[in-house]
Formats: sequence, structure tokens, C-alpha cells
Amino acid sequence: MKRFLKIYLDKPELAGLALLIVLLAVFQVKSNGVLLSFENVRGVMGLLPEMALVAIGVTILMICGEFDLSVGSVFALMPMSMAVILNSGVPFTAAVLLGLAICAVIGFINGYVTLQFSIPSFITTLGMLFIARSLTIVISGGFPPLLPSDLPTWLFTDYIWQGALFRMSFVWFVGIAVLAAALLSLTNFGNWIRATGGFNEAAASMGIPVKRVKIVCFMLCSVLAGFAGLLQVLRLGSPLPSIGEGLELQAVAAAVIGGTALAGGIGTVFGAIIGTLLIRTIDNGLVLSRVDANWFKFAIGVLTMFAVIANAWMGKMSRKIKVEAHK
Amino acid sequence: MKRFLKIYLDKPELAGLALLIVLLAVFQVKSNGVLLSFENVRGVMGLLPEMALVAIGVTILMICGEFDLSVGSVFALMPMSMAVILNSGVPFTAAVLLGLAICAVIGFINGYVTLQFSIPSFITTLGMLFIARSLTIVISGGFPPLLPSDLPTWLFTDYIWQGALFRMSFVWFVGIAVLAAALLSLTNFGNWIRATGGFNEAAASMGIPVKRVKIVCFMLCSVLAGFAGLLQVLRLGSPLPSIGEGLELQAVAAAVIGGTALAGGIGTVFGAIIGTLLIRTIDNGLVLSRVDANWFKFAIGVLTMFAVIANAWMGKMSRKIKVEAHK
Amino acid sequence: EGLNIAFISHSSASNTFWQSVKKGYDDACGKVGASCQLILTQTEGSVEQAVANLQAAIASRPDAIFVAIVDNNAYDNVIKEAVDSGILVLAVNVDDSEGAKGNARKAFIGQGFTAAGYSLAKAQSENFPKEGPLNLLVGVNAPGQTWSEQRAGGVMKFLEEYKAEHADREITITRIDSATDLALTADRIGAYLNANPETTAYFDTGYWHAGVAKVLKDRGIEPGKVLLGGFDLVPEVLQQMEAGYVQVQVDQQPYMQGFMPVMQAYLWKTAGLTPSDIDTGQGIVTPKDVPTILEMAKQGLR
Amino acid sequence: MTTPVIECRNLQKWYSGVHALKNVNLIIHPGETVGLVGDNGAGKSTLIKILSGVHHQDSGEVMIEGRKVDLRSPKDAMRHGLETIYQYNSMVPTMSIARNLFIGREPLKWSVFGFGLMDQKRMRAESVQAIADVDLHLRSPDALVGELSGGQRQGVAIARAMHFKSKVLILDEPTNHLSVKETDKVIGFVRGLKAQGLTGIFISHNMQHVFQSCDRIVAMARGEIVFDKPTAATSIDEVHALL
Amino acid sequence: MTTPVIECRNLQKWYSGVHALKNVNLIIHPGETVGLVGDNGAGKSTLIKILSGVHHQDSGEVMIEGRKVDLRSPKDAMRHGLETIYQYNSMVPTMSIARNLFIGREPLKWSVFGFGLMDQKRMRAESVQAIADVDLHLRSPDALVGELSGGQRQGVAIARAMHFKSKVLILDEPTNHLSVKETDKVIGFVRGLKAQGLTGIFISHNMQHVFQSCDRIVAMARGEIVFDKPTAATSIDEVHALL
Ligand SMILES: Nc1ncnc2c1ncn2[C@@H]1O[C@H](COP(=O)(O)OP(=O)(O)OP(=O)(O)O)[C@@H](O)[C@H]1O
Ligand SMILES: Nc1ncnc2c1ncn2[C@@H]1O[C@H](COP(=O)(O)OP(=O)(O)OP(=O)(O)O)[C@@H](O)[C@H]1O
Ligand SMILES: [Mg+2]
Ligand SMILES: [Mg+2]
Repeated sequence: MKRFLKIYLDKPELAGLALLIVLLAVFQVKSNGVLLSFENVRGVMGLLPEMALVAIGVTILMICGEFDLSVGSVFALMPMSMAVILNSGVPFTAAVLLGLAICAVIGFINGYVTLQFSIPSFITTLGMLFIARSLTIVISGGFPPLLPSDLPTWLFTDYIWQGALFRMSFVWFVGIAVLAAALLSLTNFGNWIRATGGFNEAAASMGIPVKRVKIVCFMLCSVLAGFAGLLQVLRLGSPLPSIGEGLELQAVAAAVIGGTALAGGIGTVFGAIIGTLLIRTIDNGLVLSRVDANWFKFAIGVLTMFAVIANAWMGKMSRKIKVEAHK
Repeated sequence: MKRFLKIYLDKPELAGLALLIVLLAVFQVKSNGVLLSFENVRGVMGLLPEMALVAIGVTILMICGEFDLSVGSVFALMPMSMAVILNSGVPFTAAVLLGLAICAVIGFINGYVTLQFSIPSFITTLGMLFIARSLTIVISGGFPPLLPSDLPTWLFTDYIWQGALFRMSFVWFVGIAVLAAALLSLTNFGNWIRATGGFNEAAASMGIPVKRVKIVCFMLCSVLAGFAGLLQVLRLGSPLPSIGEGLELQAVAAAVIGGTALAGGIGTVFGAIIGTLLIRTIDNGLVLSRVDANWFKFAIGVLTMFAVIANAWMGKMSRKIKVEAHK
Repeated sequence: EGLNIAFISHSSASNTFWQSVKKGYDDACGKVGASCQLILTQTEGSVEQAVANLQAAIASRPDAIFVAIVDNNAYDNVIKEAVDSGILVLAVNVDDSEGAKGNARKAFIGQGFTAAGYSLAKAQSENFPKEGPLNLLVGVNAPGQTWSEQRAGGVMKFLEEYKAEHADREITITRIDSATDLALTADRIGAYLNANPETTAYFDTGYWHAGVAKVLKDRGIEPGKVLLGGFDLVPEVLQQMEAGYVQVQVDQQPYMQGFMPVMQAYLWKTAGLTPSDIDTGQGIVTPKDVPTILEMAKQGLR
Repeated sequence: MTTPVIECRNLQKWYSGVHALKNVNLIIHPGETVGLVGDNGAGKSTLIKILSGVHHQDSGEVMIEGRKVDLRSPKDAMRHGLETIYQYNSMVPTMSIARNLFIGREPLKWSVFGFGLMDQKRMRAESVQAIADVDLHLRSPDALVGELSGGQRQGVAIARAMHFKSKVLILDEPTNHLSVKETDKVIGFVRGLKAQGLTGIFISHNMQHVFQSCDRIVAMARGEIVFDKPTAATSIDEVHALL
Repeated sequence: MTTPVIECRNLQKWYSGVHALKNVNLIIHPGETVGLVGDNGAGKSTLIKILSGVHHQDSGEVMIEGRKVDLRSPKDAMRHGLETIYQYNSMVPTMSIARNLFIGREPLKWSVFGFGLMDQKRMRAESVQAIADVDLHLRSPDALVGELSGGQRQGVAIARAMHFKSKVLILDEPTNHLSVKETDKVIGFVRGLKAQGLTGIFISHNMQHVFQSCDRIVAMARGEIVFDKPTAATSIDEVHALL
């Protein structure tokens, strides 16, 4: 029993899960049961996959020891470039692939510049945050093109079936999350990612091509952000140049709440998802509790801090439990 | 000669200075000589002290190994609370001191929560970013209170003399910068700050009260941000609740451009100032060069990246120069 | 030797509204052969950045400066400096709320935030059900930012008056932080509507209620059950107006706000004519106007 | 009998899932030099870290000169006169040798409440001296510790400990990475402690070194003390056989 | 004569402001075990780092089996059959022992272009074996390396090198932190290299260890090679006198 509790609490993402349940319970009561109502859950499940995909990308990148502040801008750039390409008569599939390719190139540039000149990725991607946002505006000429109405939204954002709880985007999200989790924990590449972030010099000295590993993670992160942007635009039906602003800090917050270490080496995909869920729940729960506009951010701030403090506290408790774990 | 070049290039802040001179020259030409005109320099010198003070605080905190994302919000909160306090009839000096005390308390909370629960300061101060901003709005009720017209702006933001190039805020800034630089490099406390950020465990094992050192740095950072906000509000004449948004990333960028390491332990006050100057010069120079609005961010992004790349490159060059530096 | 003009806004480039202003501005400048520059901020709504840009613009000595004066005091000194050095300064889009008294600018081209908010609420109130309780929701998209707070203030002002007038009816007014992001706004207002399905109307201080309309559609709620209204004619909103989800939208004719001041400056320079205030329209747009506007809006003319 | 300078009573320490110290009792008298030996992972460093305030025991007591103390931080331990060299180098790599030597004990030109201007000239001069004392040859006191070779770093750590002599000196494998010459210096230094009335705890895996310099041999295994005899009463072979 | 397995020609290396290697020439023949000794800061680790691809020489050449090679990364060096244990532990502290042992050489269940599913069962089993081979007792292959004692970590590093035997094994002070038993294992292992036809470079400050296990002694001082003789033709005292 004690041993199970310990093993459980030891994993920050599971501690996060416990916290999530507590929050759900509190808000469920505060919102008179609306929080977990079918309609509300259905609403939350619209935005969740998009945010979670970004958080997953950022988490993987953070595990390998780097940062990406440009995700919010890439989130806007990908659907915008797709829309522009579509409007010039290219078929949908090709346009999506081109859009994702652009994201991959941006990720590559982020990684290449960071590693080639050994500058902090904080700066490279801060620069890219501006550059990609600017490009989004430039290619749209300021006015977002309207999307054709015959896009295959059934594949991306429609409800799985009439009246279903989930949209197709949820299916994509689950699929990608499972793949990403498998990549991180079952494959040798995942091992390299962790090693690179855990101790870069050691990983390099054991023969891991750390630069290439990092560049791949940068690209993965950008592509996931772009894909998430695509989902959002298809769901809402319009590629505004301003979407995704401020997403970078939120994604990092989700990752950290889910137990990812800012210094790298530690983190899980599941944690990123829990982190996103927590953030979305807090946001949603506060709206349902009719918090005044001026106090809204206050509550967000306090609850975010609280989530991480509670997580850290559970970890500390677990370390105090005296069981010889391995014998 | 070679030796001097090496010593020179070895210091990232001096490399930044070289870069600054190059940029000044380029923009001076591109703006047809407006950049360095009396009028323009005078304008730039209004905003510079405010930004630089924030950057100095953030730099000191980063040297001791922590982050502060809440500076932008504190920047707004301090003058707003001062205005509210003033409006309730308290004299100016007391109101300013109370405002700064509030900042110090916020810094203390940032530090205390971070260290007590051993959570990343990224999260604590991200939470505080929201909390302080919300409080600013709450106390202002959404609409800024008017400032009395008899405030001693001559002490803070008026031009030193009629037609002078600098405002009083520049004098404050120079004074504070000198003090901060002395604190960092000449006093034992500065030594502790560097040691704490350079290798926390080692510093602790050598008997440095690392927690206290960090908390003091958090408080210093908040107070400087609040004071900078005060300067801005006195200059603009109205305590807007929205000032300082986005300042956190800019301050970190200034610090990093000026050679401060994101991981802590390395950095100088002079570097922070150079970094701020670079950012302000880029911004101002681009406005004067009449860059199209939609491409503006693009240029900012590219030049920010470029500044850090150039810095890193100069450092690399310096390391290639083969002189036995110490014998 | 053409005119040299700088236009300082408090907004950032990703704001579609300002892209329309830019288009009008650029078009007008092309027509009169002026050399023009629009200077936006990096952070949406940043007054300090706008003032710094204004100062830089003055240093390069243009003939005319257009500026959105989103604060009553912050711009005063700098504008005075500009006027003193012989630059024509016009307030565009937003004016000092004390008008000409509060500021040295020569004229104002645009429409005030508070007034616009007031007229939005007034127009929407026509659509309120004639009896029964009213549940009104005001979304402050960016608490603390002048444009959002003042528009919301205008809306609130009318709603409070309405409430006082109809003392017999049960009227509740709620203000929430509705974020400046299509998805977040949709999410938050969608959640609110779940918890409060009897909500009568939602007022946005921007165009983000387009996302809310989408949510209503997804939920199969018929148009008009929840009244939606907000500001600025972006294509997304027009689409939703066509579908019937958005009943009222305030248009301040941004193209005109970009175009007219250039003309005024041109006349001032070439003919010595004094610029005068231009009200760019009470601009209440209802679904019946949409077909004519839609084409224009796509080109950024509305 | 004299009061022991250090006395540990029933010390227990758990790391997450590892019982690192099991009821450790140890008495060290003033002027003694104790050699602490034991297999890898026996718990030697853990014991040291508790004595120097880096970790805190889960139960049990530490007494210094007969009084119960609660060592919550290395600062506490230093205040009680315990100076430690850790097994893993604890110098700040981004700072110069001179600054590292004096971290936390900077000589001040003038000060208010303990804060003030450092006497940098004195720091450089004294650090040159301290390093020469351990027979280390370094290019300059301004070189960064992060740019030193493994042995040079260890040498700086030793120099620091020797410079700030304390009542009790704890050395956790100090001769790792050190060249022959410097190792001899360290052993000479440990031997000399007694003459100065100081107490020492010397951890090493090199039995020759321990037997050359210590009065008493204490051996640990699996978190417990399993052997404790004066050096004169035992032999390298006996200890070897035990481990 | 046989082609040397490693040949260094006029290697020079500067660190910012430090001339760490000055014209180093060294020939190592297949099957030789070379003991590399020298004062702290002599340049031993620097030489090793160049051979293992961590640093790159500023001038000079490295030849492996007669062919000039350009070692740009540790991966390159490993591809040429050079396996290294560094003076400072190079394990990833946030990962388990089993994963650390196999980093970069994970056994795969199936793979495409070298990427694929790790065979975690095999990794655990083999790492238990590898660790037992160096006489180390660890609680579980799933323990994090960051939670091990100094000697335990070094033991894992040794286990890794012994497990992935290579043409040339370079050991930079491998016995630091190790207990007597394990040290003996390592020395036995170095001695055994010859029988398996492998080449070794063994750096240590402990002359006994070097003389016990190496065929040839090379000494460095201030960035240069100052002594190079077969073990049989010299003595500990001669080397001591020199350093
Ligand atoms: N931070 C930690 N977390 C978990 N376990 C730890 C930690 N530090 C040490 N241990 C474990 O505690 C036990 C004792 O470790 P300790 O470092 O005291 O050994 P030691 O006697 O100093 O060994 P060595 O001679 O190898 O340095 C070991 O089993 C080790 O794995
Ligand atoms: N990263 C670095 N930057 C600058 N100088 C360095 C760096 N690494 C080593 N040095 C210097 O190069 C010289 C050689 O160092 P090296 O590490 O090769 O010595 P070593 O022979 O391995 O010594 P030890 O026995 O102490 O490990 C030393 O003077 C050292 O200070
Ligand atoms: Mg130990
Ligand atoms: Mg070495």
C-alpha cells in the first residue's frame, strides 16, 4: 500500500492528475454541476486538443533541453499560409502538406541557428516569434482570405458523429499523443532526447548526435504547433492573423505543471496533457463560477501557482515515505 | 595588441557595444541623419532609463539563477497603487514609499514561494504576472485615476534643465546603474549572487545563505521594475493599467543580448544597459528607416537574433586568438 | 515634393481592423503622392510604445502626424511639441475624451470608444425580448486596456440606463474577461452560455464574438436565441451576420479613417484649408446591410 | 575523559527508497584523526553530509562538544567549526580561483552588518599564497575554476580548506584527481592536524593513505559502522579482509 | 613493424589563453597498454579528449591504423573503435542505470534506419550482468544514476566500457572514487586487454596501479611528452623523480 502510494506520488504527472480531480470536484460544485455536463465537456473538448498538441511539442523540446517561444506565431502562420496556398488554387492535401513543411522549415531554422551559433534558443525563438507573426500578416496582405466552404472538416474538426462528445480533432490528438509518448519512452530516439536534455555533454560523449536530436525536436515542436493551428482554424472557420498570441507561455506552463523540468531531461507527454487539462479546467471553471472580469487573471494566477505548489508538495511527501523501493 | 583585442572581445558586453556602434552607423545613414539628431536622441532617452532599470533588475536576478516574468505587471501596479494612495490624500513621498513597499512585498512573495516549495520561478512569476496585472485593474476600477498636477516631476522626469538632452530619470538611472554595478562586482554580496547562480549547491556548501540571497534579488528586481513604472507614469502623466505588457520578455532579451547567461552565474549591469540600448536602437532605427508596418516585427526579430549571433561569434573569435593570457 | 506623413497607432499589425485603416491610408497617400508611414506597436494596445513611436516620428520632421489618442494625458506633451514645431497633428480613430480642449491636435477623424459602445448596446436593445427577465453579458476582452474598457464602459452605460428605465423587469448584467483570441473567447463564452442558457445577449468589445456564433451553430442553437453584437466589420463577423447569429455590429469605417485624414492634410498643405472633425459614422450595421458590405470587406474597404 | 568533539547518536537517513544510514553511532575525540573507509555506497558521504549540514538526518542526534546541535545548513556547521571538502568538487565554475577561495568569507575593506566592499587585492594575494601552499602551479588567481583540470580544481578545494583552518576538518576523498606530489602534501597536512590540536575525518579508498595519516580506522558497510579500531591495533590486511 | 593503432603528430591545442598541448607526438602500437602519467594540468585529459573527439586539435594530425582521421565528435571516435572513460563522470543523472549503460547503443526489437523500439527487458538483464561483472552491488538497474554514490557512478561508467569492448580503450583516472575491490577489478581488466589483443591507454596518478598494469609509461609535463619508456626499463622512483 505504502509502496504504491509512493510510486504513485513519485510521478509528478500522476500528482497532477490527483490535483485535477480535486479541482474538477470543486468547480463541479461551484458551477452547480454544469462543469461536467455533457454540453460543457463538449465545449472544452474543442480547444483542448489544439492546446494539448502545442504543449506536447513544447514538452518534447523542453525534455531535450531547449525552448520554443515561437509556437504561438507558427500556430497562426501554418493555417494562414495554407489558406493563401488554397486560394491560389492548390488542392487541400497539398496545401496542408506545404503548410506543415513551412513549419518544419521554421523549426529547422530555430534549431540550426541555435546550435550553429551556440546561442540560447530563448533568443532564437523569440526572434522567430516576431518573424513568423510578421510573415503571417504579410502573406495575408493584412486581410485573412476566407476559407473555401468545401474543406474536409469531417476529417479534422467535425464531431465524430452527430451529437458525439468529441470532435475528430480529439482523435488526432489521442493518436499523436500516443505516438509521441511511445516515441519518448519506448524508442531509442526517445532515449537520446532524454539523454541530450539530461546532460548534453555526457550524451555527446556517449556518441549521441545531440545537435541532430535537438533539431528534430525543434522541427517536431513547430510542426505540432502548426497542425494545432490548422485544427483551430478549421474549427472556427477563419484564419485570423492574431490567433495563438501568448500561447508560448501557456504551453510552457502546461509542460511545467505536468512535471517537465525547465532544465531539461525530465518530462512526459502524459504530464503535458494533464497540465493542459488543468489550465483549461481552471479557465473553464472560473467562467462557470462567474468570476468578475477584473479578478479573472488574479484567479488564474493563484490557481496556476497552486497547481505547481501542490505538485511539488506531493513529490516531497512521496520522498518522505520510507520504503525500500528497489531491493 | 592581439592581447587587448582578445580581452576586449572576451567580454560579451563589450562585443555588444561594438555591435551597437555598427547599428548606430547603419541606421544613422538609413534615417538620413535623424537617428542621432538632438530631437531623436532626446526622445529615445525618455523611454531608455525605464526599460534599462527593469533590465538591470532582471539581470541581477538572472545572475543569481532565477527568472521574473512579473516585472511588466509590477511596472504597472506600482504607479497605479501610488495613484490610488495619492488620491486618498496621502502625501507624495509616503505614497511612493508605500508603492515601492508593495513591490518589495511582491518580490518577497515571488522568492518565498519559489524557494519554500522549490518550484520553478518561471511558474511563480508567471502566476504573479497575472495576479499583479489583475490587481492593477481592480484597484483602478478599469479606469486610471487622475494624477494631481503638483507632483514633483522635476525630481523624476522633467528635463534636467530647459532644453537639456536628458531627463532627471536619466540621472536616477545612471545612479542606480552605478550602484548596482558596484554591488555586483565590488561587494561580498555581489560575490554571493554570482556564486549562487553559478552553482547553487556549491555556494550553499560554502556557507552562503542562498535562499536569502535569492529573495533579496527577487525583491530588488521587483522594486526596480516598480520604480521604472513610476518614472514612466510620471513622464506620461497618467497611470495606465496596461503599461508594461510584454516587458518581461523584452527585459530578458536585453539581459541575454548583453551577455547574461540564462542558466545564471554570468552577466553584468553594463551588459543589461547595452542590451536595452540595442533593443531601443533597433526599434527606433526601424521606425526612422520607415520600414513597412507589416514587416516591422520581421525586422525586429531578425535584428534581435543577429545581435546575439554577432555577440556569440565575436566571443568565438576571441577564443581563437592564441595569446597566453595569464602567465 | 510630396507630403510626408506618419500615422501612429496603439495597435499591433495582427489586428485586422488596422489593416483596413492601413489600406485606406496607403490608397489615399498613393492618390496624392504622399510619402506615408504607418507605425504600429509590438504589443497590442501599448500606450508607452505608441508614445515612443510618436516621438521618433516627430524627430524625422514629417508634415503631418496622425495619432490615435487613447489616453487623455500620455500624449499631450509630445503632441504639443509636434504642433509647436509646425507639424499638423490630427487625432484619428480615437480622440482625447475631452476633445479639442484636452489636446493640441487640430481635428478628430473617427468615432469615440464610449459613444460607440453606447450605440451598440442601444441598437441591440431593439432586439431584446419585450418582456421577461434579461440576462446580459458584457465581455471585456482586455481588462485594463483603454479601447476595451471604454467600449465596455459605453455598453454598460446604456445597459444601466436601460435597467433603470425598465425597473419592473429583472435585468442582470455580468462582466467577464473574454480574452482577445477567437478560440479562447469562444471557449469562455461557450462555457458561460452552458451555465447560463437563459442569457439574452452577449456584447463583445471587438469582433471575437464571431467565435461565439460558431459555437452556437455547432450546438444547434438557432440564430437570435442569444443576441450577439460587437465592433468592426471583419469577414468572419459578416459571415455570421449573414447566418443570422450576429444582429448588430458597429462599424467605424476604418478605410475612411485611414483615407480622410490624408485628404485633410493634403488640402491643408496645398490649399491652406483648416482640417475639421469628421465623424466616420455611427455605423450600426445590421444583417440586411451585409450583402453589399461583404465584397467590400474582403478587399479591406469596410 | 574529554568531551567528544563530535558525537553521533542513532543517526538514520533515508533517501527516497534507500536506507542509507542505519543507526550510526560514532564518537570522535578532540585531536583525533579518524580514517573512514568502506565499500562504495556504504554511506560514508551521507554521514559526512549530515555532519556538514548539507542533508538532515531523519532521526538521531548530532552533538558537538557535548551540546546537541541542529545542523540545518552548511553555514550552521561552519559556525560550529566544521570545515568540509566534499567528494564532488564544490567550486563555482563560472568564478575565478581567488573569488572561489573566499566565497562566503570575503575579506572586507569596510562593511555594514557584514556587507561591504571586498578587498580584492588581498584576496588575490592570499589565494596565490594558499595555492602555493599545496604545491599547485596555477597560471593566475583570476583563471576561472571551470577552466581548470580535474586535479587543479581539487587542489583549489584543498587550498581553501587548509587556508580556513577549523576545529574539525572533514575530507571526503580529497586525494582523488591529485598528483603524487599534492597527495603527499595532503597526507602531510592531515598528519599535521594533531600537532595543531585539530580533529580530522579522512575518507579514502586508499588504505595506504589512511593508515599513513590516521589514528583510528572506522569502517562502514551497508549503512552501518562495522569496524572501529586504533590504527596501531589493526592492519591493512585486516581491514581489507573485512570489506 | 606493425602499423601503429594510434599516431599523434605535432598535436597542438590552445584553450582560451592556455597552451595546453605543445607539439605532442605519440605512437601507440596494437596490443600495447600505455600508462599516461603527469602532474595536474599537464595536458593528459586534453590529449584524451582530442583522441575521443570531444575537442579538436588546433593543428597536427591524428592517424588511426595508418590512416589520417578527422575526429569531429565522440561518435566519430567510437566508429573508429576508440572507447573512452572520461575523468569526470559522463553519465546522465536523470536516467536509470540500465538506460545509461546503453545510451547510443540501445538494443532494438525492430528498427527502421536505426530507429526503433528498445528491447528494455534485454537492457535491464544485460546491465545487471555488466554491473555484477565489475563487482558492484546496486539495488536495481532502474535506479537513477543521479542517486548513486560517487563510486557507484564510476562503477557504472566502467561497466559500460567493459561491456562494449572496443579496439582501443582509453581510461582517464578510472579508479578515482572506486573501492579497493573494484579498483582491483579495473586493474585486472586493464591487464587482461593484451590477452584479448586490445589496446589501452590508462591515466592515473597512482604509480602502483600504472606499473602493475601497463607495458609502457609515458609522462607529460606542461603540455609536452617528457618521458617514454617500457615499464620494464624504468621504475616508480625514476618516474617520481621526474615529475
Ligand atoms: N541523492 C540520493 N538519492 C538517493 N539515493 C542516494 C543519494 N545519494 C546517495 N544515495 C545512496 O545512498 C547510499 C549511500 O551513499 P553514499 O554516497 O553515502 O556512499 P559512500 O559511502 O560515500 O560511497 P562512495 O565511496 O562510493 O562515495 C548509496 O546506496 C547511494 O546509492
Ligand atoms: N576548458 C578549458 N578552458 C581553459 N583551459 C583549460 C580547459 N580545460 C583544461 N584547461 C587547461 O589546460 C591544461 C591541461 O589540462 P588537462 O585537463 O589536460 O590536464 P590533466 O593533465 O588532465 O590534469 P589532471 O591530472 O589534473 O586531470 C591545464 O592548465 C588546464 O587548466
Ligand atoms: Mg562518497
Ligand atoms: Mg585530467
